[in-house]
Amino acid sequence: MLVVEFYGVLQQVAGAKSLKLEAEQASLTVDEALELLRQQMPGLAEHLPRVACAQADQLVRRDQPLDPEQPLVLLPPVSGGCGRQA
Amino acid sequence: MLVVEFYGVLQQVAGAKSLKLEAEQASLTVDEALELLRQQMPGLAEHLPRVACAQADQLVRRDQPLDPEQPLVLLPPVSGGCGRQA
Amino acid sequence: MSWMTDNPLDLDSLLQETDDDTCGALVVFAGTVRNHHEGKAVSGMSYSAYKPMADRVLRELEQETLARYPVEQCRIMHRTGDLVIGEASVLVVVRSHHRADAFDAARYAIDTLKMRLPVWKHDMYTDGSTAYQDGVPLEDPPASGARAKED
Amino acid sequence: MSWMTDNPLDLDSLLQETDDDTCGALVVFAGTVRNHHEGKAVSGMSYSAYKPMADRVLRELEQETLARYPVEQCRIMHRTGDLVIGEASVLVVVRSHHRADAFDAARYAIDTLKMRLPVWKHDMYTDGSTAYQDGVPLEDPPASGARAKED
Repeated sequence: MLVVEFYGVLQQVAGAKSLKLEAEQASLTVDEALELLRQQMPGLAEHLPRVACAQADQLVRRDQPLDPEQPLVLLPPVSGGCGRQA
Repeated sequence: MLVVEFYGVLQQVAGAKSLKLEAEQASLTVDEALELLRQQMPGLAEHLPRVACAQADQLVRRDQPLDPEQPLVLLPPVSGGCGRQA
Repeated sequence: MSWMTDNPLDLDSLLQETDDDTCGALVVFAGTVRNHHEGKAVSGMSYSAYKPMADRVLRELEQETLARYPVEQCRIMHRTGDLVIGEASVLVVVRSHHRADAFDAARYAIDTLKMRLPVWKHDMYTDGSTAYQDGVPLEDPPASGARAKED
Repeated sequence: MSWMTDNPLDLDSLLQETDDDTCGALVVFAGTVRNHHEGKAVSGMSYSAYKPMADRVLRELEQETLARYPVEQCRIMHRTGDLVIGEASVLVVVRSHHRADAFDAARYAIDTLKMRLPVWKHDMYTDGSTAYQDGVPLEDPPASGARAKED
């Protein structure tokens, strides 16, 4: 089981701040976890190509194995600072 | 008679904030006034090529006639803002 | 030191933190909430963040800015929570010996922040509607063993 | 509004003066007194000005900056009198819609100020000596009838 956390617009799309992903394998790569997530929540599919993934304070690549003890954090395109151009 | 005012390092060089220039003509150009000043205070001579001249709130060119009612203001190279490069 | 905060940003305290008698130049950049976005009247804005990573990104961006530019001080703070029009969402403070460096460094810091900081803006419009602003996809980290490209 | 002042510069009041809900970007430049100059330890600094012209130069430089760059607000103030280490001698405040414009405009304002403002700096060194800093000769106004070159 893996906890997936949503940020930004993904919270709106998912209708939740997090969910639990049931996985048969003990350890998943990011890609494998996202594929399970897509099956469980098809509404997220269109967002996933532009989403970055993190565990703890670090980004993780799609081909990296996940630490099953830590939430997988899904980060949509960022809009910090001020206006898009300001 | 024309009042000449000094600013910045010129006050140090002239040892005064202003002086009165005795002129035979009623009206002088800036160049003519500076020539009289050079004769009266030779120590200023080396500074004059890099000095700008003003009357009231405007710079005046060397070939312009002076308003005898207003002081001729001598402005050495400026160093506002902060350090030379800061 | 803090980087992400729910409290109003306090420029005076950042100026005190970065006080440096060797510096003759100070540049501050602030991003503030505007009253409009793409033609719609905005009543306020809510910023959310993935804080564990956001704190690290800002701390490292300060260090990177100090390393890339000849500047002596660099502090960056970003606000989260609900902001009203005119409030600052981000502050960048840079101090240097020469003013051109402070301008360059502050610009680098804010430009880079917008590409790296996991923060999301939720516009609240005067008509009652709300919308997440789209943004910049975060770049994947380099493959392990590979080094980040320096540009 | 004032431009040249004998009193400590007050950033907060300039921020209030330039408050503008349409602007998302704020850039502040401050020049501050450093503790050294060309290898000598500085104890303080004294700025003198030819005030009638200096006020006009800053007022016009604000207007010129607003005309040359797409920025909404520009205020410039310069201090005169005796300053201690760390005090601000000059403040430039610019607000705009887009941050790049605010950076460009603030830089233009301070770069141009240093060429045009009739102000002189008198260094006071810790060894008790003092010296006027050399500077930039003011440019003559264009001949009457000729127009100032626009670049």
